[in-house]
Amino acid sequence: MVLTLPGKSRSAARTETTLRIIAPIAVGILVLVGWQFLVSVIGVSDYLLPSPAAIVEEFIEFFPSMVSATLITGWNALLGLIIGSILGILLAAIAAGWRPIDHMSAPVVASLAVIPIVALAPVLNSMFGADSQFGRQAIAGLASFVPVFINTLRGFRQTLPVHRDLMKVYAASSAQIVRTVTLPTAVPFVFTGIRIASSLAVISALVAEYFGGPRGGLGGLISTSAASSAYARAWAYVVASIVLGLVFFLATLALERLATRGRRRS
Amino acid sequence: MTAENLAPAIRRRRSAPARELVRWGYGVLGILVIAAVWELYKFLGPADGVVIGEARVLPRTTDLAMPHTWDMVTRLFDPVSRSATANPLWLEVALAALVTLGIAAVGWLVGVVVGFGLALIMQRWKLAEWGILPWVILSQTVPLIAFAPIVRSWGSRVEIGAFEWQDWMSVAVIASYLAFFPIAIGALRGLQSPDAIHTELMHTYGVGWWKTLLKLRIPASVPYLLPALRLGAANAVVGVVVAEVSTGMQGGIGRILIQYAGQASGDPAKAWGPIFGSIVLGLAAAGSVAILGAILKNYRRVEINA
Amino acid sequence: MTQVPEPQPTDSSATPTRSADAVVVRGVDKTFDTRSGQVQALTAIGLTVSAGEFVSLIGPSGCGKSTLMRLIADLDQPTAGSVTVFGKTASRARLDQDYGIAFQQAGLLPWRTVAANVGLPLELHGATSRDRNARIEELLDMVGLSDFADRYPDQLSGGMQQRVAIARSLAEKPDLLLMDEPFGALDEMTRERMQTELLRICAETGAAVVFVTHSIPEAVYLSDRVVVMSPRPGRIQQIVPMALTRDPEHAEALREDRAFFDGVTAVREALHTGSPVPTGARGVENR
Amino acid sequence: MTQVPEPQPTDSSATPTRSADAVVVRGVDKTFDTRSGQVQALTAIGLTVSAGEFVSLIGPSGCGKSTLMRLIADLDQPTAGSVTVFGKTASRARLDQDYGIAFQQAGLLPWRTVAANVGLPLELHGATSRDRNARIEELLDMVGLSDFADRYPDQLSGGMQQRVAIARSLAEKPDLLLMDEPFGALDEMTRERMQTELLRICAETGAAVVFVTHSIPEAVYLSDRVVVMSPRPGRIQQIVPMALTRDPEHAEALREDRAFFDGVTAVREALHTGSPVPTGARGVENR
Amino acid sequence: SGGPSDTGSGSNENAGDSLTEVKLQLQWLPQGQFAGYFAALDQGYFEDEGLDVEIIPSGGDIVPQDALANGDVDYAIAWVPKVLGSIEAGANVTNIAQIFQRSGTLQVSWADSGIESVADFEGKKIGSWGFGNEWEIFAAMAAEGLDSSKVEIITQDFNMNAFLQGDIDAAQAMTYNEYAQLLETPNPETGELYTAEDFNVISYEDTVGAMLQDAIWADTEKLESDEQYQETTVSFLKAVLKGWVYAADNPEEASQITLDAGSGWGPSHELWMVNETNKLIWPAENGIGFIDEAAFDKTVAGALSAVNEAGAALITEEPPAGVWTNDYIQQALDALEEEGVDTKGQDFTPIDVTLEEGGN
Ligand SMILES: Nc1ncnc2c1ncn2[C@@H]1O[C@H](COP(=O)(O)OP(=O)(O)OP(=O)(O)O)[C@@H](O)[C@H]1O
Ligand SMILES: Nc1ncnc2c1ncn2[C@@H]1O[C@H](COP(=O)(O)OP(=O)(O)OP(=O)(O)O)[C@@H](O)[C@H]1O
Ligand SMILES: [Mg+2]
Ligand SMILES: [Mg+2]
Repeated sequence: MVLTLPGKSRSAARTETTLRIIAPIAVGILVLVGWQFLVSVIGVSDYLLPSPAAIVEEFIEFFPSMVSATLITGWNALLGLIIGSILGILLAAIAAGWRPIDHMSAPVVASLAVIPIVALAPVLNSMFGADSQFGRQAIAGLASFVPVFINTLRGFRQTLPVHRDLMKVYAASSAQIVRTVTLPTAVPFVFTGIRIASSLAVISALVAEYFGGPRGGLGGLISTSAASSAYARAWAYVVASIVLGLVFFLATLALERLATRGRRRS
Repeated sequence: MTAENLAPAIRRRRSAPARELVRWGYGVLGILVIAAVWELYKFLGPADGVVIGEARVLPRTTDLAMPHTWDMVTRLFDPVSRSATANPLWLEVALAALVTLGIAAVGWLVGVVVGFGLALIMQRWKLAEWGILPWVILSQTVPLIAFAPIVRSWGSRVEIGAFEWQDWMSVAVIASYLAFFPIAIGALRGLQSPDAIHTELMHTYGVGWWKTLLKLRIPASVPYLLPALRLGAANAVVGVVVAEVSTGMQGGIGRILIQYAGQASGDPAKAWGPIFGSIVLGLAAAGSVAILGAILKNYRRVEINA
Repeated sequence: MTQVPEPQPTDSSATPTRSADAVVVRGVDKTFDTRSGQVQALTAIGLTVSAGEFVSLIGPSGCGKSTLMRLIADLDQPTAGSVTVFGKTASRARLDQDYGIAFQQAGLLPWRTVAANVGLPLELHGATSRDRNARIEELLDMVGLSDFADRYPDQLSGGMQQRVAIARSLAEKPDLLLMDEPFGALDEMTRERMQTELLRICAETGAAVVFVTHSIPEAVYLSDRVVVMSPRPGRIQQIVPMALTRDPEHAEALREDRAFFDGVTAVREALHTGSPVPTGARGVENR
Repeated sequence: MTQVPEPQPTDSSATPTRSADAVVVRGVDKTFDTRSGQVQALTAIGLTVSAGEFVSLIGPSGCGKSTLMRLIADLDQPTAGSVTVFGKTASRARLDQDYGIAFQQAGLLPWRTVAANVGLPLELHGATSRDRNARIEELLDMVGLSDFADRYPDQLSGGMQQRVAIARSLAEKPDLLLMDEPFGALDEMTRERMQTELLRICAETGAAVVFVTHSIPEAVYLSDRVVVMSPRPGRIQQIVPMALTRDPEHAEALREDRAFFDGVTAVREALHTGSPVPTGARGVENR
Repeated sequence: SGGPSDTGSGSNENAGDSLTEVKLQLQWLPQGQFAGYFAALDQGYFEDEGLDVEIIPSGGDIVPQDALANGDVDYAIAWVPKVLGSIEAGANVTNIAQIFQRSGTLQVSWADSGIESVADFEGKKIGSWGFGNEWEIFAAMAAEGLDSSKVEIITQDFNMNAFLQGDIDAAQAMTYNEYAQLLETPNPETGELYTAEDFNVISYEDTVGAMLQDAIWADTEKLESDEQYQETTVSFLKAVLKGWVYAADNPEEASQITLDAGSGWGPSHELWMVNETNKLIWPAENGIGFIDEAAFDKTVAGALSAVNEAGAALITEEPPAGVWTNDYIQQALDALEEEGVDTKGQDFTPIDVTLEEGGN
């Protein structure tokens, strides 16, 4: 059994911080080296599994197209994330205030949570037009909606009884209660939902590109490159999409941290 | 402090049926409301939707874009095609859904094994947690669809003795890729959930990591694990459908999804059959984890919001 | 503690209402509807708390102490009987902010600084920011936390948080303080210090106090009268007047006074009336 | 309580080790490395607990009571000095299961029934299921919970849970019980009942007890000796021998005894030596 | 080495006992486009040649030539331009039979849209499926001085809704599939199905961009070194060609065969597909499957000129020699000739197919 003691010395703390950064990098480098080794020494066909070096090469060669594709997909994901989050928060607020809405939305939300994006893509393209990015944004929005809704609803239910009593004691108006207690309590939950939604938004926006609409995004270019067996280029676009996903994740993580700062023990 | 402790248990047992009924009632009402809104909008909305600036913010209302809800439902009971031997659509969808469900179950199991294994490693060694966890999180930003052909191709090389890699296995692998993530995270949180008081108790009993794992950490992880397993099941279904589309595997719901989408110009309602099918499928998969929850109910006496 | 009027040894539940009385509870019953049936939490409660008087409620868990306090605070309504606070209905008194309240958990808002927590009621009732700041300073000074105005609750110890909560309950200079086990979460030494401070604050403000506690020494040390309650259903078992002469200069010495121990013994015996003192015999616990 | 040996009024930290002594702590220092520097939790602690003796540790929050107990239990290692338990190292004693331990929270495993919780240590150490069941029955009988063997912890009140935890700590018939504020979370009445029961159990089993508490009356009522500690850094302020003649027949009467109040006063005064008794003066709280 | 089966009876010896296993990778789901292969399977032509053929369908992301290059399969059906890209990326595959002699790609616009040639694409929304199906468009546009900066390329999904609803001005359509989908759709204004008069149709076959489509590809290295594979190749091609002859002679039966093989289309659509596919194959001037060097060079030229929206060219240099060979198809054709099979289909006449609503 590993007994981790709660207290740590300053030097130990510093070592921990360093290790926390070094360990994942080390794992990453190990994988990359192993990968390169597989390709260049063992000789796994470079054709199917391009070497990291080849990917980097392609990444540099097609850098302008990487950037523009990332921007297109990123914009779709961002818009979807924002719209989905706003809808999620609003609907959660309504559901929190009125139970029947909560019950009524349950099957719809559950369905949205399990529906494969590919199933909706063609239908949404028909409904909203294949010539605009809206279909993808809608898909990213739907994907974001679910976690934001669920977490926000939970957040609205977290108000402590003692806080509720306190507000009643102060004869606070409902607007005051929402402003001083309900919203601040829910905020960390909302941001947790948004963080979870961020990765989903990117992936969904990207996958939706496989199913029609204007070209130029990451998903379309991954498929085009792969279809002409330009696997190194396809991987380079995959790398770009990972970077995009990471940016979304880190940005929303930072937001979440910001929203919960100064209340570790709330 | 005392009576309240007992209350939740009693509450659950006593009025469960009545409350369930009300819940279901509202649920059905919710679906009806959606259908009504759909039809109402279809009736009132402009054929080309509502366009603000460049963006069409509300959909088109043509039969092509928004078939009537009753058409979607009745289409389910019509034969798939004019062919003499054609099954009704719902049967075709159901058969495909079963295939998909089977593969999803395999993918889910693999995801459980991998996810739980990773969680164990991460729990055992802090260094492993620091090294692996960021990559586990990062893995979810990787568009899995990009890997479908590669997985299939790698798989097709696996041939050990009488064992030969099948296409559905590639699909299951991709499903497990989606399923393992929530399970790894949930299991890790669960394995780390015991209070210091409990781990120290085990320490005073002088038992090692394995016994602590068996008697304390694994049972304590159940409340965290169950929602993770449920999420994993839903993800596995999504993964199978995506991978079926992407690898062109036959027999599953992903396949008929694109097939019927291809016929949506002339038969718009048909495309909704597999969509409904995949929703039911996802709900069934997630729901079957609830059975597991019922079996393990004694391990969930402390319910957790995960 | 010199301003505190002498405790009234009569059973005041029978005395007629005077508007000078801080709290008058008459013939109050409280029944909760729960999913598993009705719970009779309080029966036939009668109690009068004079202005400036310090009254403690004590009794085993589940006897209805908190319920009674919540009725006075208008956080719940009695099933039968009436509650008046300074001659008004409990509801009117709540809207008029006639009382301040503190709970077992400090119940601070974790996203607000100490100062902002203390100022919350003032803010909600539209005090100007200038008045507010002056009052906050005064209150923090009173509870000895001036240096911590800009800290967040999670940066404070339990005792300090509780002092913030008490400062908050005093923000609007109420003539009545309601406190539900405010020191329950503190260790004995901090608790003793808080008790002494509470007495000082009461002496300064002249507020009446209804104080819920589980601790006999605490009740004895603080109160003019101790209301001993018994459970199932919650009733007032006995009201024990305390005969301690309080003198701020020697507040601590009191705790080792003969009269103090006598008070403790009296309350103990009142508590055990009805529910016999266990003598090591095994008994199924009251739940 | 007749089997309990007489308390030893000498300061036992200087007495030579005998293997008959339950715990011998000699010259123990404990320093914690924290992010904000080193914390000296204990300095120069010397303490001997004889077999069968009941020793309480009392002192303000942060004085190192829990730390000392954790050193005895081998949950932490001293920075300097030595801890022996029944003449062995603390680590050996832990592996030999020479002691049972109970914490402030009962710490029951929520997915195990009462019986399975009590049987946990036996199960872990490979007792046959028959032996186990017999012992569980015996233990539950001892704490008066035979009827609740198949319940789950969440179906019990706090006091009952704590009794299960005590039964669990007794499972392997340890000669030493370590208890860290085991009754801290209970209400005063339940607490008194549990104290009485604990004394009875100790008398039955003849185990020595190291008992951490915040409550002076509790320490006085239970102990042969009360170790009063003072903080910053944690030291033994004074060891106060109790001179109560215990008699199970009149265990309750004791609480109203003159000698009891004298004990309380003695411990209070020992506690306040060094850290002057606050008299309403504002002081920044110890954290 | 010569073909393994100079006579019909020679191949019969193999039948029954030890069949050679062969995997064929299609480039899409089972459907009339691949009627010949399924017919060969159904009619036992493969078995006659001593082959046990498994036909592997494809879906979204499976690239047939990659499956072949990776050794997952023995032969693959794929469009020539897509494979040219893969060859430049390192795939070592050879075109051994050009089944489709003509391009079946159309760009369809509304009759009143004024889009009558590729030059009219400028400033319009042009649909394409992507996945490598777009190169004919880019090549044809390149010839007109257009590129993706002058037209908006929109990815079409699996149906024609985007076009029907006006999201796309001109949609990519195969004669044998998507064009039929249009003709199976009721016109909401009249309630009748759309007819050919409603649309303008640009056939890439008539443009510079025309490229060779369905061809059978084999593993180059094995072709060079593996005699067994060479023999198998000829036998395989023989059976395939017989399958296509069967499809030309019996379109109804052939369409039923693909339906049974798992095509999800309705019978009328399936029959239309078989019939239109036949039109792309027959008549075959030099015999079915024979690779016309000029047509191949034209495809290469188009592939060199086409640049997609990411600025990537399909290929940057001429493909290596040996990217195609008529050696095996010639042997197969000769052998069939000997058996008296008509491999040119000079007098092929398509049938008339009436499409039903929804393709059902
Ligand atoms: N909101 C409620 N709904 C149902 N029953 C309640 C409610 N509040 C209190 N009760 C019940 O009323 C009785 C009295 O509860 P109350 O909280 O007033 O006791 P208490 O004396 O404050 O106990 P403690 O000392 O544990 O705080 C208990 O049996 C409790 O279960
Ligand atoms: N693991 C640890 N790491 C760092 N400091 C610690 C650790 N454990 C205890 N301390 C410090 O050692 C001192 C003594 O702590 P300890 O918990 O023993 O006090 P205590 O007397 O049990 O207090 P309480 O009555 O609040 O339980 C405190 O200052 C505490 O902050
Ligand atoms: Mg209470
Ligand atoms: Mg402690």
